[in-house]
Amino acid sequence: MSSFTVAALEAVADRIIQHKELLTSLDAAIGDADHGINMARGFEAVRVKIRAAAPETDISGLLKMTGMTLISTVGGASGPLYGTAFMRAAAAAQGKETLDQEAIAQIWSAALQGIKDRGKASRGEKTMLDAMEPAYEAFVEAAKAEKSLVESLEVACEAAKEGIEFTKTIIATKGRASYLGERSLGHQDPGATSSYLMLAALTEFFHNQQLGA
Amino acid sequence: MSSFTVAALEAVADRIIQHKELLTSLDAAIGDADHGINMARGFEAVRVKIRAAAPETDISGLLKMTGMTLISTVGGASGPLYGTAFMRAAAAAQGKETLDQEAIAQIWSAALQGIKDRGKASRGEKTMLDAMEPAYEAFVEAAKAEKSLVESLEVACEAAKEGIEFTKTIIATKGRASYLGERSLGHQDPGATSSYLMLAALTEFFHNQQLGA
Amino acid sequence: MKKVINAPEQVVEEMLQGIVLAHPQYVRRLEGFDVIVRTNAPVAGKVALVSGGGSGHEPSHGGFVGKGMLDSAVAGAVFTSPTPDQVYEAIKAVDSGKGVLLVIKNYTGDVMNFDMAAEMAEADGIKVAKVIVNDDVAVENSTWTTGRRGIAGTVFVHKIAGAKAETGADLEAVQQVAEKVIANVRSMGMALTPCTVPAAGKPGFTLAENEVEIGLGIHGEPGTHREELRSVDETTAHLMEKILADLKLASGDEVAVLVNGLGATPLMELYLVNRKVHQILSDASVKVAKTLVGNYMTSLEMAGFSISLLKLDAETKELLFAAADTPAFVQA
Amino acid sequence: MKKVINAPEQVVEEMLQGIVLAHPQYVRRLEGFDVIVRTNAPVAGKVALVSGGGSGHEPSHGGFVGKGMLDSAVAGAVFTSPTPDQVYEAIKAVDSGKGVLLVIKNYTGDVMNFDMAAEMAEADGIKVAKVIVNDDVAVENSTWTTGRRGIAGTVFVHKIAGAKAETGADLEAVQQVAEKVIANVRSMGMALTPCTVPAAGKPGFTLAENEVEIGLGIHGEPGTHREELRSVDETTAHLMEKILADLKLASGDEVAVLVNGLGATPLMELYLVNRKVHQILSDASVKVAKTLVGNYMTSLEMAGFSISLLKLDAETKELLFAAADTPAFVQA
Ligand SMILES: Nc1ncnc2c1ncn2[C@@H]1O[C@H](COP(=O)(O)OP(=O)(O)O)[C@@H](O)[C@H]1O
Ligand SMILES: Nc1ncnc2c1ncn2[C@@H]1O[C@H](COP(=O)(O)OP(=O)(O)O)[C@@H](O)[C@H]1O
Ligand SMILES: [Mg+2]
Ligand SMILES: [Mg+2]
Ligand SMILES: [Mg+2]
Ligand SMILES: [Mg+2]
Repeated sequence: MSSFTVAALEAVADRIIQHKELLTSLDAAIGDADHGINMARGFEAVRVKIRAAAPETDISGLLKMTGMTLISTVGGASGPLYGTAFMRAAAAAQGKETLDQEAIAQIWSAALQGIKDRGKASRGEKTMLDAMEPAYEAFVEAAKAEKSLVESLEVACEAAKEGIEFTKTIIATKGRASYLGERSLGHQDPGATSSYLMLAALTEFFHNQQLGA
Repeated sequence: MSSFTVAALEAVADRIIQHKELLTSLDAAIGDADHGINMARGFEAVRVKIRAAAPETDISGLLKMTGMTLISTVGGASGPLYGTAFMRAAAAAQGKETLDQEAIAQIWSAALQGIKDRGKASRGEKTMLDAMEPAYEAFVEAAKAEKSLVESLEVACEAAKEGIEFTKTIIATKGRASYLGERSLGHQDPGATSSYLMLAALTEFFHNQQLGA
Repeated sequence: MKKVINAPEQVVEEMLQGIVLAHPQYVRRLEGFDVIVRTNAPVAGKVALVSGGGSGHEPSHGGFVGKGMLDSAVAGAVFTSPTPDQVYEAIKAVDSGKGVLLVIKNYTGDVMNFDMAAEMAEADGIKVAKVIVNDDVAVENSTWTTGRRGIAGTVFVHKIAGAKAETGADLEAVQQVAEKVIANVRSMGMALTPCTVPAAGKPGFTLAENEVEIGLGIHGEPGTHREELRSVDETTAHLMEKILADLKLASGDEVAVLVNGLGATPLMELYLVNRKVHQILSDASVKVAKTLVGNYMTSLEMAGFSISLLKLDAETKELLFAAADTPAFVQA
Repeated sequence: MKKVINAPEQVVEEMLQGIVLAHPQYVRRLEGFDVIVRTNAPVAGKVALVSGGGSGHEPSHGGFVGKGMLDSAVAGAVFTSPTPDQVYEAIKAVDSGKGVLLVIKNYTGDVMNFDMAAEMAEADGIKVAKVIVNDDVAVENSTWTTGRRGIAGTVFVHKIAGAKAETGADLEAVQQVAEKVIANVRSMGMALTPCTVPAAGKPGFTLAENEVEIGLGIHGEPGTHREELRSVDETTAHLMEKILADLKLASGDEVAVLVNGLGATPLMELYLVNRKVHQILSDASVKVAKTLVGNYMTSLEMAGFSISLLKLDAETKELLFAAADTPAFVQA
C-alpha cells in the first residue's frame, strides 16, 4: 500500500507544482501573489520526503510526513491549513491499510474539520472550504448512492469546480482577500483552486489505477 | 539708456526662459538635467529685479543686479559662471553710458575673462567657452573690419553656433559631462547653447532697435 | 523584473547572511534557521520579544533586533508568513525563563503559524503570550472579516513593548503595554507603484501612469480602491481623515507620528507628507511628541507610504523615548 | 512622473519644513534661507562643519546635522549646487569663533559656489577651511578632467571630521582628518533605473528592461557605460574590483563599508550586496570594522546602489565609532 499512497501523493504534488504560476497569478489578483510559490515549495519538499520514506511506512505515516512537511515549508495561510488537514488525515488513517471509499470519506472528513478548526472559516467566505466542503459532501452523497470510488471522486471534482465558480460570485470575508471588500468580486479563490487541483489529481490517479492496474 | 539696457536684458531673459526645456534636455543627455531649470529660475528673478530697478540705475548697475541675482538664484556650475560674467561686465561698464561697439567689446571681454577665472576652463573642453570665446573673437574681428554693431553681432552669433556644433565633436574635460568620457561625444553642450541663446537674443534686440528705433 | 539578486530562491538566505555580516555587534543567526536573534540572547531576567513575518519588509523585522526592541525576528519567504517550526526555534533561543511575547501582525497566515509555534513552545513549558497588531484603518467593515491588518504601526509595538521588557517587567506587564499600543495606533497607506515578488517575477498589479492605490497592505496586495494621483497635501489629508475618524484624538492629546516609506519613495517626499501631517495635527491642537520619517516597514521596491499615529499616555511616552540600540533604530 | 509632491517649485521649501517639523530636537531652519542648522548652533568651542549640495540626496545632508556630524546643511534646488549667499549664511550662523570647515563634493558647481561663499565669509573675518570629497572611482582618466566626483563616501567625512570637531580640535586638525578620510575612501555605483527631477518632469535617461548603468553619479547623470543586468554577486565583484584597484588594500588592513541605496532599492537587495562585499574582503583578509547598509546618499527615486570602502587607521577608526546623534545617524 505504501507505494500506492506514495504514487497518489506524488500525483497531487505534481499537479500543484505544474500549476504554480496559475495559483500565483490568481493570488496576485486578490492576495499577495505567493500561493503557487508557497504550495509548489511545499509539495516539492513533500515529493522528496515521501520518495525517501522507508518502504514500511504506512498510509498514516505518509500522510503525517506530508502534513509536517507542508507545515514547515509552505508558510502563509495555506501552510498551516493544508498542513493541519494532512495531520488530521494521518490521525484518521491510523491503522487503515487500504484507501477504499469509506476510508477516504473518513480521512477526508477529518482533514476538512482540521481546516475549519485551524482557519475558523465556514463555507461562503471565499476560501478553500468553498471547494473542499461541497466536494466532500458530493463524495459522501455519491458513495451513499452506491457510485464507485472513481465515479464518486468525479462527482466531487465537479462540485469542487462549481465551488471555484461560486467563489467568483462572493466577497471574501476570511484571509487576505477580505481586505479587498467588493474588489474581490469576480475573482476565483486561489486556495479553492489548489484544493480542486489536488482533488482532480487524485481522481485522475484513481481513474488510471482502475484502468491500468 | 536705462530702459534700453533693461529691454536688452529682458530680451536675453525671455530667450532663456523660452528655451528652458531645450537646455534641460541637452543637460539630461550629458549632465544632470537641470541647466534649463537653473537658468530659467535665475532669469525669471532677473526679470523681476530689473523691471523694478530705479529708473536712474545705469548700465553697470543693471549688469551688477543681473550678476548678483544670477549668483544667488541659479546655483550649479552655470550660476557662478554667468553670475561672475555679469559682475565683471558690470565692473567694465562702470561709467559707460551707451552700449556701442567698443563698449560692448570691452564689457564682453571682461565677462569672458570672468568665466575663465571662475571656471578655470579653456576652449576645447566642451563648455560655454566654446561658444562664448569664438563669438567674442568674431565680434572683435568684425568690428576691426568696420562692420556695423548688428553685423558684428550676427557674425558673432554664427561663430557661437559653430562653437555649439564643435562641442558635439569633442569629449568634455570640464564640468559634469567630463565624467562621461567618450559618451559625451555627439552631444552639444548645454552651457554653450545657453551662451548662444543669450547672444542671439541680444543680436535680434539690436537688430530690431536699428529697424524700429 | 530588475532586481539586484542572485536567484529568487536564495534571496532570504543570502539576505540573512548579509544582515548578520553587517551587524555582528547586534545580531547573530540561529544556525540552520531563518531566524535572527540578539547576539547575547537569551538576555537573563528579561521577557523576550519575538516578531517576524514574510521577508521583503526590511528593515522589519531583523533590523529591530537589539537592545530595547526585539530579541528575535523570524524571516519567512518573501511576503509569506514563516512556518511554526522556525518561530518555535526562535522562542526557544530567546527565552530566559521569564517568558516570550510574540508580536504578530494580523494576517491569517501569521496568526496561524505563530499560534502553532506558541502551542509547541508551551508544550515545552515555555511561557508564551501573544499580541496581534491591527493598525490599518483602510479596511472599513472589518468587523465581519478577519479584522484590520497589521502594518507599519507594528514598529511602535516593538519599540514600546521592547522598552518595557528591558525594564525587567514580567510577561503580563509587557503584553499589557503592547496591547495598549495596539489599542492606540492607527495607520493607512497608499502606493504609486506595485512591487514584484522575486519568485513571481512580475508585479502583483499594474497601475496607469496617473493612478494610485489607496489603502493597501504591505504585501503588494491591491488596496481598497484606485484613484488619480493627487497632491501630497490632498492625499495626506485623505489618509489622515481616515485615521483620525478611527483614532478620535482630542485637543491636547499627544501622539507619535510615523511616516513610513514603502521602499522606493524618496525621503524628500516622505518629508512633504510629514509637513502636512504636522499641519493637520497642529490645526487640531494635537501635540506631536516624536516623529519618525523613513523606511521602517517596506514592501520591496514599492513606491508609496503609510502614515501611523500613536496616541500616547505617560507610560507609552516614556517607553517610546527609552534608549534602543538595534541596526535600524538607535536612540540614545 | 509619479511623485508625492504639491508642485515642483515647492519641493525644497516644503521638504525643509517637513524636516524641521520632524526633528525639532536636532535641527532648526535658518529663517529665510534654505539652510538647516543644529538647534544649538553655534556650538561654543567647536569647529563647525558645513556641507550641502543639491537637494534630492536625502538624508544627505540635512539628516546628518546634529551632534558629532554637521553643524549645518545647505540645500540647493534639486541636484543643483546651492548658491553662495546661502552657504555664506550657513557659515555665519554656525561659526563659534573656532572656524568653519566646508565639506564639498567635487562638482564644478559645488566647488565654485562654496568657494565664493568662503571668500564672502573670510571677508567678514571668519576662519574657513575647505575639503573636497572625490571618492568615485568610476571615472578613469580623471587626471585630465575635473577629477573624480564626490559621492556616498562623503558620509564618512561627515562622521569622522564631525567627531573630531566634537573633541574640541582646532580647524586645522579637523581639516586634516577630513583630508585623511578623503584620501582613504573610494566608492562606485550602479543604477537599474533613472530618476526624475521634479521640475524636469521626465527621467534623465532611459534604460531597457534588462539594462543597467555602471559608474554613475548621484544626480541622475548617465554613468560610464551600460551593460546587461548581472547577478548581484557579479555586479558587486565588478564594482569592488574597480574600488580595490584604486584603494589598494593589504591583508590585515581594516576598513569601514557603506552599501548605499540610491533611493528605490529594497534594503533586502542592499544586504545581498553587503554579503558579497564581505566575502570579497574576507577573501582578501581585510577586516571590516563597521558596516553601514541603507539609504545615506540618494538620487531621488533611482534604483541602484553604491559601495564605499574607507581604509581606517587608529584615529579614523576611533572617530568613526564616536557617538553621534543626528536625525539619520545615531550611534550610542
Ligand atoms: N481562514 C481561512 N480558512 C480557510 N482557508 C483560508 C483561510 N484564510 C485563507 N485561506 C485560503 O488560503 C489561500 C491563500 O493562501 P496563501 O496565498 O498561500 O497564503 P497568504 O494569504 O498568507 O499569502 C486563500 O486563497 C484561501 O483559500
Ligand atoms: N569649468 C567650467 N567652465 C566653463 N563652463 C563650465 C564649466 N563647468 C561647467 N560649465 C558649463 O556649465 C554647464 C552646466 O551648467 P548647469 O547644468 O547649470 O550646472 P551643473 O553642471 O552644476 O548642473 C555646462 O554645459 C558647461 O557649459
Ligand atoms: Mg498569498
Ligand atoms: Mg546641470
Ligand atoms: Mg503570503
Ligand atoms: Mg546641477
